[in-house]
Amino acid sequence: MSLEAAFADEPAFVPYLAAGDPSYEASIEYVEALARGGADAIELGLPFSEPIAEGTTIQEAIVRALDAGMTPDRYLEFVREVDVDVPLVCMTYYNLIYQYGESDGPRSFVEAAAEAGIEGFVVPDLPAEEAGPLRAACDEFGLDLVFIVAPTTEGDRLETMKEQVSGYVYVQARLGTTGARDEVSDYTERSLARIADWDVPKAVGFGIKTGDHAERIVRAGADGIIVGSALVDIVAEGYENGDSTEVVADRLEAKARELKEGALAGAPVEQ
Amino acid sequence: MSLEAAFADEPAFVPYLAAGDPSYEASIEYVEALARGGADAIELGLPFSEPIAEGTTIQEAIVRALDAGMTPDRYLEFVREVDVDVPLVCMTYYNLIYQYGESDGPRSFVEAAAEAGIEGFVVPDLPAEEAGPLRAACDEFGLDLVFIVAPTTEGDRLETMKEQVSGYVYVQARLGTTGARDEVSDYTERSLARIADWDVPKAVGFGIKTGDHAERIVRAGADGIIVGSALVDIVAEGYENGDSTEVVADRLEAKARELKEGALAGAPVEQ
Amino acid sequence: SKFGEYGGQYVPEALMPAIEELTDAYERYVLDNEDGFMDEFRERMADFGGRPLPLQRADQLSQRYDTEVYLKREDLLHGGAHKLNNALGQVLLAKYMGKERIIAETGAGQHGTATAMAAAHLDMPCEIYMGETDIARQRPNVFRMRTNGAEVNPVTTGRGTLKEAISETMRDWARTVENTHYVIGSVVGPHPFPSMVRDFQALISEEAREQIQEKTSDLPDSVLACAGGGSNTMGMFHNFVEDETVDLYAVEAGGSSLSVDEEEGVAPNSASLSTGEEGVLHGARTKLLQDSDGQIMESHSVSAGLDYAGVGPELAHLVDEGRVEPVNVDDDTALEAFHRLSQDEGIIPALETAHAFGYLEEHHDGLGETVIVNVSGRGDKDLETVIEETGNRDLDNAPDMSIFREIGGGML
Amino acid sequence: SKFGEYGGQYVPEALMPAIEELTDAYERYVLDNEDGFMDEFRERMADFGGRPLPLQRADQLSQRYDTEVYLKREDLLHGGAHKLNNALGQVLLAKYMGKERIIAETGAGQHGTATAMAAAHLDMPCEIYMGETDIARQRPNVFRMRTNGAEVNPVTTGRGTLKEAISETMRDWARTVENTHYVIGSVVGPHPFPSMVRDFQALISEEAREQIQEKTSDLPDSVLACAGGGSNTMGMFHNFVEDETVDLYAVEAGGSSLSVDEEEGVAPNSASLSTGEEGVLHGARTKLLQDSDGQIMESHSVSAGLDYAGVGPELAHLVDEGRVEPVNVDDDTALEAFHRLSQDEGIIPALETAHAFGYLEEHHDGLGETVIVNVSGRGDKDLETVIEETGNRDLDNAPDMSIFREIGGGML
Repeated sequence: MSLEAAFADEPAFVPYLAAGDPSYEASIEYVEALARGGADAIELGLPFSEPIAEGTTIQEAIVRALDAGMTPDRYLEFVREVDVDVPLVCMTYYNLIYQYGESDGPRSFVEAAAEAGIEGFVVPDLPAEEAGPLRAACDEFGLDLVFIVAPTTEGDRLETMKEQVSGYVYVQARLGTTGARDEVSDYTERSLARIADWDVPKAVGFGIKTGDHAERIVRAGADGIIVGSALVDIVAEGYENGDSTEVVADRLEAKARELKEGALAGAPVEQ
Repeated sequence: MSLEAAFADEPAFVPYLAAGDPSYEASIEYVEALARGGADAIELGLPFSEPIAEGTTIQEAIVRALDAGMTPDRYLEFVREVDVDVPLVCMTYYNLIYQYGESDGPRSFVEAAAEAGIEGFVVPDLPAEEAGPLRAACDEFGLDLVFIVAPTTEGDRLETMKEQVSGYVYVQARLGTTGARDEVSDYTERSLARIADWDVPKAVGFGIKTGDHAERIVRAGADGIIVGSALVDIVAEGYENGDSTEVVADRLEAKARELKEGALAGAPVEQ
Repeated sequence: SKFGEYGGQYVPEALMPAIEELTDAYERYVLDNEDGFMDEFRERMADFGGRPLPLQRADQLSQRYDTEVYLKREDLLHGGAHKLNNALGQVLLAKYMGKERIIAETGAGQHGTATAMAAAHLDMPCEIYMGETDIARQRPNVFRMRTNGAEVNPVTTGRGTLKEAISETMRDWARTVENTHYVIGSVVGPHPFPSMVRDFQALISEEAREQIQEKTSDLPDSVLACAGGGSNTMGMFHNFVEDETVDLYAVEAGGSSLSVDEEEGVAPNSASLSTGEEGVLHGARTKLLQDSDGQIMESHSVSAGLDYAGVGPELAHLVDEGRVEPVNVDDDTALEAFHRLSQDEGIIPALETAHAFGYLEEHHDGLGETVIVNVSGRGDKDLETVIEETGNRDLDNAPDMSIFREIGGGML
Repeated sequence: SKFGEYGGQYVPEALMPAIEELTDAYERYVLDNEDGFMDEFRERMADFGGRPLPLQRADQLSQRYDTEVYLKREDLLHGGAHKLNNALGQVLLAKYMGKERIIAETGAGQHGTATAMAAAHLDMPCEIYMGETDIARQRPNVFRMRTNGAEVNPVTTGRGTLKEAISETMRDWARTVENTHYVIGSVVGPHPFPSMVRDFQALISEEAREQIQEKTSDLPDSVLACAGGGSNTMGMFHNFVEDETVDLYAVEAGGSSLSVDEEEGVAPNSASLSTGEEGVLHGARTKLLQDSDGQIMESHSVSAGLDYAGVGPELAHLVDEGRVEPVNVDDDTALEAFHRLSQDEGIIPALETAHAFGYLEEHHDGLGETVIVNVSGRGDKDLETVIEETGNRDLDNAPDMSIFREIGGGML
């Protein structure tokens, strides 16, 4: 299933987890639980040692995954092994994509990711201006390249991104790095208005913790919601408390269901 | 007895102790023991808080005396009380002389010292160039002012001192501050030669520890010997070991006798 | 915004507008001296910073090496290192841009103290992020920052060192970008930082180039500067880059070894120009210490200030072009050089700086008749480290400190 | 050799020839510039020391006091204080005199570090006497001296502080006077030291007088400098003494109280100009803290560098003449001023220096429109003391250091 298709019928729920957090095996279970809970696509983080765009929650997830031995090759193995029927998006930093394999640039990794079953990329330290080589590689192997639109993104930069984006656009609902907050920002509507004419689905992220948040975001016009920290928190808590993989997986599935139902509740009544 | 008279008949032995070291009472006994041992005159130190011209041995004696409550007034009382029939020379620093009493300058202290029975002064931080006011006060009250001639003293400065000195001249046998050394310096003869035409007795000090030293100094032409550190060492050792005042006084008397006998042994055979 | 293939702007989208705003401000104020910005910058660097700083002939070293050795005395800059050139420049620029708040990260604490000083001088609220481990290691610098009125925010994530502090500062900036300027401490990060920091630091070589010609009527044969992130390096090289007869040596920290431990992810050196591979870190493409996957290695040097896995992209480019020679010396050589400069010239250098003098000792024969070495900072801050590290080694010229350890309490 | 009734040469006879030799050398080399001595001195103070140093307008303080406040930035001199002006001058003079060895005493350690630096620079063997108690209190300075290659001789007599170190240095000099020069650290001691040290330090006011006229086309109304022994004070005042419209304020350490405890022999201040009586100490007649017998009192100040019972004889004379106004501020005021300058101007001053700013805070109304304050040194050395002393008091502007005490180990 293509990324865009994941948003086709109803408001999409796109969860994020760092692959390999807190272990390869548990992480497989957790990703599968999210799919069972209603995920329409999954952003699967490939951990990088210097995650400058993340909040502390996800930063710590990345540290756990790295400490547990996650590498780009293991990640691809993970992608091949995980049993879900929704599209997987690789979220990582550019240096890992850039260094992989023999190629000078991102081509080797894109090729390998495509072979493993990745449908697209989100690269938070790669603005549209620097994205040419990755865009070209994605085109070559039929993958999408998702960009993040921030509340501060304006003018010409919106145009540049609009030209390059595919799959969906990640709408950053408020300023700041990733992290769950109680308040759903007022930025959402304004952000969506600025990209109303884009012909890709608009997924809104940053700060969504509950079904209620999800509902309000969708009601404000989003085609989908992206949730990371609220889910990573469940993984972290389970890890710290020594809960079994099954228990944590159940919690993730339940949370996923809550968020997906919230998103559905916010959907406009069909005409 | 005048200071000069102390040197008249035979080589003089001039010991030094800090008044009040380690206590007022013990110190009285010690000074009297020196007189019994053969002292011809005694340099009695009035302790000053910043004794820049002393070696560590005498510096520590001064600290002990100050800690035990010695002051200029107590010093004068000491001078009145001590029972010796040899002249006492006050050895101190200029600031104590300068500050004493109501006068602007040294006059008050010189007057009080004369009344108490002091016969002269040695002031190691008062070179001849600055000595005018003290010289005048000593003249007024009939006291002597002893100067120190160092190995480095030369030329015009010798003249200035020759004009002002009275009682005796303190010949510093070698460079350095006070302190007992094993070697008797070669400087002695040369130092004495430079002041051969002075009409005051020449007493040599610095580094004399034994009767043998004393003998060699006198043989080299000295009219007397000045001994400080070797005696202060006895006081310090007795203090540290908790020896009784009597025992320490006996040791001082014995050491004084050794030094006096040494000085006599060095005297030229009478013609 | 590129130096050959290096440089660029690899930052989160939320920061791009700030980066663009800064680029615009850089071009207007720094490059075009709009509103007399550069005039005010130079004036403040003179009156507050103490510029110009001397180019001093090192009498003893000149004799030792039979070479005319000149010292560019950045150690005399207010704060004790070249860092203020950049910190004051950026805080002043933030003021011109109408920003109301300054943030910065610091590892060894030198950039933090310089930024705190500059912010106090210009009456700007200032917060410094610093890892908890670094806070414990660099307490005097923490107290200096606090004394200058800066907030110091302890970063407790991860190992509590520079990398976590950088992430935390980025996070702050991503939240507060509209009223806050992030003062990056070296010629690293996204454009325009590498160019802008270089331009502020270029006062060093602007002065030195003029001074050496006054003193010798000629250009030097070689110019040496230590290189971590590379801000003193680029500051010292910039005005000599066009002088093709002048050889430029970037002296990196060779640490204990140039080899790496991929398993542990540790490089026991900070020689990214000498041994690093091209990659993307902290906003720029440059040479990095990384493993074959592209994960960043933990670097190491006896000098905390050189201890960084990246390097300025312009330096990486100048190395590729053959214009700058990347060299390095190990910890022992740097420590010996520290003692040599202290004893022979009466200048206690920063441990960073000591690396440049270590190279001079080892290779003075190949440097020509006249050499300038940038004394990038003073070493008061490093005394404790030096005493400890010297005690663990067998160096020829280390002073004996043993009796002073016995008198009184702790190390310092 | 006198300043009115003050000054003179109250030294042991054995030292008089050395004092005469030094007087001769002072007259020839310093006063008459024989063999270009003063030219070399000035050149080395420029290249090695970093002179001239800025006269900086203090923007925040000027606004605070509605007064034009200018700072003479001696804190930027190599070594971090005005001390090098004198130390380098004397070590260079010793070299011209053919001496082969330098000795000095140090209490807080500032003069010792400056002398060790100067001796290293000029390749002269150097020994510093320092009381054991001071060694334990001022360890970083001990390590700096050793790092510069100086021997540091611990003095164990008495309380192991400055006075014992002075006596011990005198003893050394009395033994070694023929080949050794004793570098006295302030405008104290026998002639020619007070005049000679003043002349070396007078670079401060020579520059400041020219700079203030460049900046304001006028002379200042007031000049402030802290006063312990008085070397920065005389250096800052000297070239203004003839300018009768310029008021000169010597700001002493008021400590915790101006009263004295005769019983204990302790003055809880170091205000010898304000409260001392005429007497003779360390070779000169001057104003002293002494009891009614003439015994020297133990002085006290939160600033170790001001903690001295005497003062330069020329200052005593200028006070008697009415040319210099002796004033003082207490420990609390000095500490508050320390924090104020650090926070408002981005300059961490020495605690000595902070006293001058304390007076400015309390009395700015009476100082006229333009004031110069001598920033005699930087305060890195005082951070530990300031944190401790600040923690014991209730000061309005003290930064909170509590969380940083919890992170990591000891105080600094």
